[in-house]
Amino acid sequence: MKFKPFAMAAALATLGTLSVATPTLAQAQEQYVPLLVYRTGAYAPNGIPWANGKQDYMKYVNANGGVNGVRIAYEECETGYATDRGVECYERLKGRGASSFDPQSTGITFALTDKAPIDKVPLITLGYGLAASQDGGVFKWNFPLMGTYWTAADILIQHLGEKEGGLDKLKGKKIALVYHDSPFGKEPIPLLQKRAEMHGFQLNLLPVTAPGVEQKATWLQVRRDRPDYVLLWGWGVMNSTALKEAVATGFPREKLYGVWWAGAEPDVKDVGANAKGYNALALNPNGTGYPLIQDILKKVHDAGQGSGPRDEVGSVLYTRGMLISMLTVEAIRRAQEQYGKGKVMTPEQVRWGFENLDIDEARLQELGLAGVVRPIKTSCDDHMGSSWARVHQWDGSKWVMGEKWYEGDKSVIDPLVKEAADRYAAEKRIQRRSADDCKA
Amino acid sequence: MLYRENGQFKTSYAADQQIFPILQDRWAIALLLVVAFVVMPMVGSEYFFRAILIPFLILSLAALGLNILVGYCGQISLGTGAFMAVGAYAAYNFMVRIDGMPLIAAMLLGGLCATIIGVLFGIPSLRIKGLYLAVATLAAQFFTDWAFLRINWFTNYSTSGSVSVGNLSVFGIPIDSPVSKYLFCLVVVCVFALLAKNLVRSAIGRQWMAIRDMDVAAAVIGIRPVYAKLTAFAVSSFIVGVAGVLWAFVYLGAWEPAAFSIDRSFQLLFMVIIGGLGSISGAFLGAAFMVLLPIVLDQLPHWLGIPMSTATIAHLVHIIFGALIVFFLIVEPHGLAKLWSVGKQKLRLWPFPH
Amino acid sequence: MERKFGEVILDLQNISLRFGGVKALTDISFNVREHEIRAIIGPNGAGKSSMLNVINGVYHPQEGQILFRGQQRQKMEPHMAATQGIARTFQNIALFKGMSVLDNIMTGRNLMMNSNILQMALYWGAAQREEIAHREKVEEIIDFLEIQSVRKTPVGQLPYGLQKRVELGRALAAEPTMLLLDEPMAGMNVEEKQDMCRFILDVNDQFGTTIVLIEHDMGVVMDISDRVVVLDYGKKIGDGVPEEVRNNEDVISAYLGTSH
Amino acid sequence: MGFFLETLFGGLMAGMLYSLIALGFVLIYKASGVFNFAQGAMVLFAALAMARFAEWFPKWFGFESLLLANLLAFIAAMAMMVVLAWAIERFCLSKLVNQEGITLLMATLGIAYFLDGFGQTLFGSDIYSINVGMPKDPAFIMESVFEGGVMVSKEDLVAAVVAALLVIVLALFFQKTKTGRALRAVADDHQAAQSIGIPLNKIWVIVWSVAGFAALIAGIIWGSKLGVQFTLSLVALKALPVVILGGLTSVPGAIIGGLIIGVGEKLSEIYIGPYFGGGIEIWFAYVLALGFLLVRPQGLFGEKIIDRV
Amino acid sequence: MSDTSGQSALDTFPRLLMHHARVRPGRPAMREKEYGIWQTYTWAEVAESVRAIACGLAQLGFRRGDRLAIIGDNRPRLYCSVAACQCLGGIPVMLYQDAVAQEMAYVLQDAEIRFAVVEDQEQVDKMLEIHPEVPFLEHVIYDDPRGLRQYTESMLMALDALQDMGRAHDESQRGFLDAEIGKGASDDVSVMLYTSGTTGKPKGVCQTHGAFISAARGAVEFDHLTEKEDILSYLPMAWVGDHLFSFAQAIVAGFTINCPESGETVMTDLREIGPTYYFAPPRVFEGLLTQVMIRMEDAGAFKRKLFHHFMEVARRCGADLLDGKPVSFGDRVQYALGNLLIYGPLKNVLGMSRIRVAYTAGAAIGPDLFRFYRSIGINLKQLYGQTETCAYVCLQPDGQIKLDSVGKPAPYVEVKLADNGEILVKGPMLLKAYYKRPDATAESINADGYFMTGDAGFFDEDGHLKIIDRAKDVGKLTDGSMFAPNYIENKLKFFQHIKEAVAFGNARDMVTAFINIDLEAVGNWAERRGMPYSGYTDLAQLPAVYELIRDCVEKVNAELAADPMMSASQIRRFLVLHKELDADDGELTRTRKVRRNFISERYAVLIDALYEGRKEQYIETPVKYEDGREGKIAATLRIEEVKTFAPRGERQAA
Repeated sequence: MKFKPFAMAAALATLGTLSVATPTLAQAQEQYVPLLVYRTGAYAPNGIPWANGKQDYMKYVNANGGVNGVRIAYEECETGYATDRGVECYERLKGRGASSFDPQSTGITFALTDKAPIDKVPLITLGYGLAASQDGGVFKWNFPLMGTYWTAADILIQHLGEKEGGLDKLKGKKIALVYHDSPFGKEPIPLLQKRAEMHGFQLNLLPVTAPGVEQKATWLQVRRDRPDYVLLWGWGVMNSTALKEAVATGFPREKLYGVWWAGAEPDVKDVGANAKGYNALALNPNGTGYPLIQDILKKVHDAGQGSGPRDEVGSVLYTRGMLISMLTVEAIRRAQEQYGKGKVMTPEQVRWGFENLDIDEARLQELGLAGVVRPIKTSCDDHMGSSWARVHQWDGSKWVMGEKWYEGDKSVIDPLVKEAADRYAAEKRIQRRSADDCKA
Repeated sequence: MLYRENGQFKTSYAADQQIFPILQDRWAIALLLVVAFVVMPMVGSEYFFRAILIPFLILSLAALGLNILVGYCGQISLGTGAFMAVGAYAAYNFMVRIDGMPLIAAMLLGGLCATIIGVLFGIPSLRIKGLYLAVATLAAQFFTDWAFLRINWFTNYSTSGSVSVGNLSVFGIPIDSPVSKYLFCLVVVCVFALLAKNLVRSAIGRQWMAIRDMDVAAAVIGIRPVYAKLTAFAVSSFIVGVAGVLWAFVYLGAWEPAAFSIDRSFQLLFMVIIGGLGSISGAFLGAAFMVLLPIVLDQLPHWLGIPMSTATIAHLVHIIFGALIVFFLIVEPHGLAKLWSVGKQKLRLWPFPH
Repeated sequence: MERKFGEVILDLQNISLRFGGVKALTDISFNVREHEIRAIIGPNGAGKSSMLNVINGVYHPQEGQILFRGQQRQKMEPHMAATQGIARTFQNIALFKGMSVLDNIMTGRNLMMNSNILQMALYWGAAQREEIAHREKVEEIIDFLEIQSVRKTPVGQLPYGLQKRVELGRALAAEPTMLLLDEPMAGMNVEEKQDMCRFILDVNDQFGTTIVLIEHDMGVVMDISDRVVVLDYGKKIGDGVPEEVRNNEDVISAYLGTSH
Repeated sequence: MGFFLETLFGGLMAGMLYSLIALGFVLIYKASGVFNFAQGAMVLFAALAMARFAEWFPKWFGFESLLLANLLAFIAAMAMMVVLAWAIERFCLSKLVNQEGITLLMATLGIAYFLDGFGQTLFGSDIYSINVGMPKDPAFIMESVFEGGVMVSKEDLVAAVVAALLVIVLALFFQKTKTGRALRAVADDHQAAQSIGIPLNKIWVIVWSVAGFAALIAGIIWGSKLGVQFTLSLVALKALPVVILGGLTSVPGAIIGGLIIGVGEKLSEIYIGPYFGGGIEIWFAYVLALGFLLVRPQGLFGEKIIDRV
Repeated sequence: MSDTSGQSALDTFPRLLMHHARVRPGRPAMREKEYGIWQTYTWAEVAESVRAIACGLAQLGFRRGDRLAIIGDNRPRLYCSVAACQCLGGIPVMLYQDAVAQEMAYVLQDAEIRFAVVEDQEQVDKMLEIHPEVPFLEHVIYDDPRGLRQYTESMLMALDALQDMGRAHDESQRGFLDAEIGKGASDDVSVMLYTSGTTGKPKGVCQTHGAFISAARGAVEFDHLTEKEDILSYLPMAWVGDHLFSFAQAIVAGFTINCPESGETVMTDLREIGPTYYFAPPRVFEGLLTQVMIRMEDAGAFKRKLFHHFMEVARRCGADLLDGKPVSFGDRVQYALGNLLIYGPLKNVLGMSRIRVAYTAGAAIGPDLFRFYRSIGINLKQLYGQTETCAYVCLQPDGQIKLDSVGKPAPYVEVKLADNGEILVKGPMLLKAYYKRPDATAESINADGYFMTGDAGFFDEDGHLKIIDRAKDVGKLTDGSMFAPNYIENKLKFFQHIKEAVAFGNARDMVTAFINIDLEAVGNWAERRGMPYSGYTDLAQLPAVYELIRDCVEKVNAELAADPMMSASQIRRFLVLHKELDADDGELTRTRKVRRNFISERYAVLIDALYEGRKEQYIETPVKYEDGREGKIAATLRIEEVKTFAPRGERQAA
């Protein structure tokens, strides 16, 4: 009796050794795209629609015959938002010819940023990740498409300025930043400090310890300090808790502005009507009112292939996931244009595709995304491609999109990016890429 | 079964006190080392190094350190992650702030800083015992989590609070390829395992165990609880700190305090207990169990060709993992090392049952 | 055989010990001379174990003073008693049950080991030599107590009688000048008791160790001890050579009379 | 001054909420000597059951009453907790009797893993809500004394009252019922309890059920406050300093400890935090507990540990 | 004498010893497990120690021809004392260390002992106790001073002190000892060994250097022993077997003797040392096998199956492989596998992995037992010899092993049979004389110089000697057929459940027997069947146990029936004794031989009951407990009948 578990452990160990020694390879005519996701753990409510959106788009592409005939082979790997598990997933999947990785977590992104150049795998961090990685001259393999935390913070301040009737009106105002106490939450601080200096508003920093279930003290401070605006830089449960505390301390929701990671359905669903008036940045709209999403519903969900429940389609994070996959596929398509249509692209070729994306209005039209996002054009210097975003507001039951598109102010952001990128390059002893390298 | 001990008699205490007194064990260990140092680098895949062996080695080292505190000295600690973090961040600062700082020196200095913090947080153990102490050590965990986020000096004023290192080298040999990283970790782990084994079979090890088994009696025979407990904290934190350095520098490369969160502390405690309290080999077995099992469970449906959604697999991994832990604790509360030694004893007595 | 006793080595004067409101010892005075075997007897709850705990610093009496080798004791921790050469065994065996017999006894030599932690970690040179030197001493004790066959057995697996022997071995390993034995023969069969008596006498004889022991078995006490102190309800009711005590009326009524 | 009072009240009520979870720890430790790290997972599991049943029952049985849905869901969730208690006793604890504290602790961590996976498999891992009609908006008191009054969260107030009620109920249960007295007997002396004919395994099932009940109440309150999702299991970490501060074996200790920790951490965060850059409350709670323990190693109301030799 | 260096003539033990000290000074001569490790003494160190003891003894007044009593467990310094005594031309007399004081008194008186080297306090106490009866005793030298500090008797001296004295003496009188060694001659008595003797008082057998050296040399050549052998010395030093193997052969061949730490650790020590050369009486092998079987009973079903399967394989081909006979390839493979899985580990656990040659002697060994060891690859052989012949008469040559013979006459030995079947031997290894018993000497050596062994036997067709019984024990039933009690008893004792047996039948009309069950084996057997019992006496009288024993007896009867000479000796009735036969009660000799006459007197009631056909019999027996107290065991013993078989050769005989 006593001997059995021993034998079993030995068997398990053997099994483990054997299996990892024979990694499976992607099949020849398939473009392999690994999908790092988290469907469990503290951030699962946000992770699930995100993951479903990513997967559904891949299914959609395959339903349409793939990218010039090359089918997408995708594989999910559960990270649970934990860095070490994310690294394990990355190591496991990268060997199979992974086109790119979307880590879905700032921590994993940081850990992978050093590894990606060695392994030559592009990392795409749509709307998150390292703000400085916008600078493709230093961060050859990182693609913070469509925005970084700095563009987000910049746009928020622009919006507040507009609300007040001009950025100069912000002078003397108090703006509090309630942030997730992690690199994710801390990234916008330099930009906000710069803006505070420029416009003369006072910036109060209120960290919230992860995961953010206990914010009473934070909101008591908000109540005491009575800031004019509160910027909410949270993720997961922190957002709904913040909203609930705002309700409980009577802070007007209208003056509460979330980053685009604090502006999805799971953040407000549980608060419901009490969150009415809460604003958040929107990288993308929600809803199903445009051709692409209708097509996905038709070709994927109606075919019984939906990754998640049908009513989730079109939610904020679902759409974001879908866009990430869309951009990945577009990068592959772009690479095929360069290196040969109908062929399977190597990760390096895909990277070239990411660096030379040019999704103009016409292409958006083709994709069925007209009016959903703005055109995206990346280059060697600019790995972001676009920094346009809008602000949407919760009306108690759904998100209502604001009209105005904002763009991150390059004059404010770029020097910061340059400085940070240079510093990173110096630390890592990386040479800035030459013009030739950019062309190659 | 494999043992042939006849004629292996000891004619000196030095021979009697060696770590592996049985010839066959020495052969087995030599074989293991050959596999680890020679065969593995030749056949291992990159994934195997980076995702399995390196974390396994580093976590083994941390578990080894923790085992000294918990398994040998009987002081339960839930703050291991904190000491790893101290080691990692201290070494980072030595590397960034002192030009030309060698990696090994930074690693040892990191361990030293962890020692200091470890001893500091070990002081309450002189008064607080058992589970109370366990919970109290969480203070270290949360405090360091906070300190490395909040005090920018520690992170060299990095905007995000995330730090990274690169271009590691030892004696001019770059530590960048998976194999070199693996070998570096392996060497460090082997050296520390040997040192730790030496400590626990020396006077200090006996003092720790005496304190663990019966502290009053230990005091009566002249063991100073203060000294014994604090040295245990010191040695343990040193090793854990070094493991932290490796985890941050070699495994992650870039990290934030969350890499050393309370989950890490629990994970390590699990390794120690599943592996076997008060056993050096237990740390390795426990680490192997905790590192491999989730990966194996996660991959099992894939290998077996059972289609299953990512979420279902993740949940099943939790369920099976939890159940296995309880199962192992029931079957052998003294851990895998005990199972191992029972197995070994059986082999020695084979074909007899006892 | 004529025994030679030395000077008074331990002098307890007017010791009183309380736990909260409970008086464990009241105004007890007696002394122990070098090389003698001094027994403390008394019914259950008489305060015998407390007395030993006072002697080696586990308990701190509220009143009275203790002179050890003529020096008055200040604040005392148990490990200090050990440094002064006082070793002891416990009524309920207090061995380190996770360790082997050898290691248990080795802990007894802890005070004499001077290697530093780095030397021990390297286990090279001085540390190893020291380890071996002490191992030799410990082996002598193992030989003395005739427990060779269980040398490497974890103590938890030993029968009770052997555990008691190992505990005695651990105390002896410290080469104490004074040995406190708390019911060394409790729970033993006749043969084991005889062995233990032999060991105690041998220790006293061979190493000249002063022995203070608590024992229930009156026969044993009268046989082996030189002088006997009798306690009852925390008070001293008799003191003297075995014959005197045997004939002391208080003792007879308080202790012998009530025992079976 | 008004703000100080607000902070104080906030702290007191947060403390009550911690106590709610701490109670579960204490109950189990008292009766079975197990430091139950699965308490957090139990809270999550109970809350998930409650939230999902309340969502499902109206759909399954076709009724609309929220009250009925909540009531049925409560009963169903409680039943699940009893089954769970039975299963834990049957498959885990009964096989681990006489093991060391740390082994038991690890076993409960195993149970926690299991429950995390099991709960999410059964009930999903999205965010769910429990709507038991807790008031969400703030109330203002003493408006005559301070300008703007002193704000009190109504939700917290309700929660605190419920927590207080729970303590009273448990106290009555322990004092007045036969089972309760048996539980106390077990707590005092396992062997003695067995010798007077109380089957230990039955006692354990009851204790774990009662702890499950406490977890369910805590889950409902915390769940309606935070939303029901995975993070709920992490609130247990907030209860740990409470438990050791109050003493592992004392029910009143859990309450008093909760209040001290709640008040201590809120005051520290607001009045000391800014000097350190904020975010100190989590470790401050532990340091506070640690400080208390240095004075009284067995916690405020814990049983004194005497070294016997 | 000037040529005392004696390199040319290695004809006495001291010369051999000094020779080894010169040619292989650094090789281990003795090891002793002490203080947890195997303390090793090289030949040089041993020689030095011997010199010191010898000189010390000389200093104390030990003279040429004096007898030195040596009493104790197998300790290196006691072996040294033997050699030291021989250096001085003295005669070492080893005594059984577990003998009670009174038993020792006889030998000390008989040998007129003046000097005794004893092991420890226990033996010292015995010496002091009997001192008044042995007036010659002047000096008692003890090896282990433990507990002796307070002893003030002037006759006591520590061996350490003696050696110190000796060293000083050796220092000051260089050449003294060498001269003494030089005086020794091959024909000098080198040792006196007391035969325990089944009847009468023990006799001192005087053996010369020449006798033991030739016996040892013969064996060394016969089995190609080298200086690399290791042997475990754990048998009583007073026994001729130990003296031959641990002393004489070791000194002749120069190999290493290993002394166990204590009686309790023999098995562990055996495992550690793993001797290459091994000698033990059959009961030791039997005990080991019993243990093996009992421990295997507790093993899981799979392991048991594996064990029995491979034991079957071994039985089939193991012995043949060992003897180098042809074996089929399939069996070879199976045996190799078995060696890996069962025999190898088994030998390891028994401490027999390294054995090249093992001998057993002293009593007949059961064929099953013998076959078992040989089949698992241990080269176990039998030898035949007696104290009077330096335990050296016949040896089984490698590859010519017969289960029931004792082999061929050893080198230098001449064996012939007397008319009555008694075995007569002649050779250099014969005794010089019985000490102070010329009568006995004359009785035992006939006019042709043959020693009369007293054993009856015959040669088989291959020239192997077969032993039947003691010649004098061979009696006749009333119908005139031969009755060889030992032969029958041995057959009975081959069953693991039977520890001792005593057969009666001389001058009676039928054969009956007393049986002693083996407490360990039968106890285990009973426990597995869930039969409760409170002790030996209780267990012995269980009806189920009688069943078990009757079964064994019947099997013996069947075997006896097959042999025309023995078929009449089938056992008709038997009983199981209520107590174990014990040397302390005088029922067995110290070498555990049955004292037939003593037993028939002591248990006369039972014998009568057996022959009177009673169903049961009450008996009370006085016993001595280990602590010296005396008591009585009383019981009513059942007597049972046994089935007998028709003799196979009846028709021809008729």
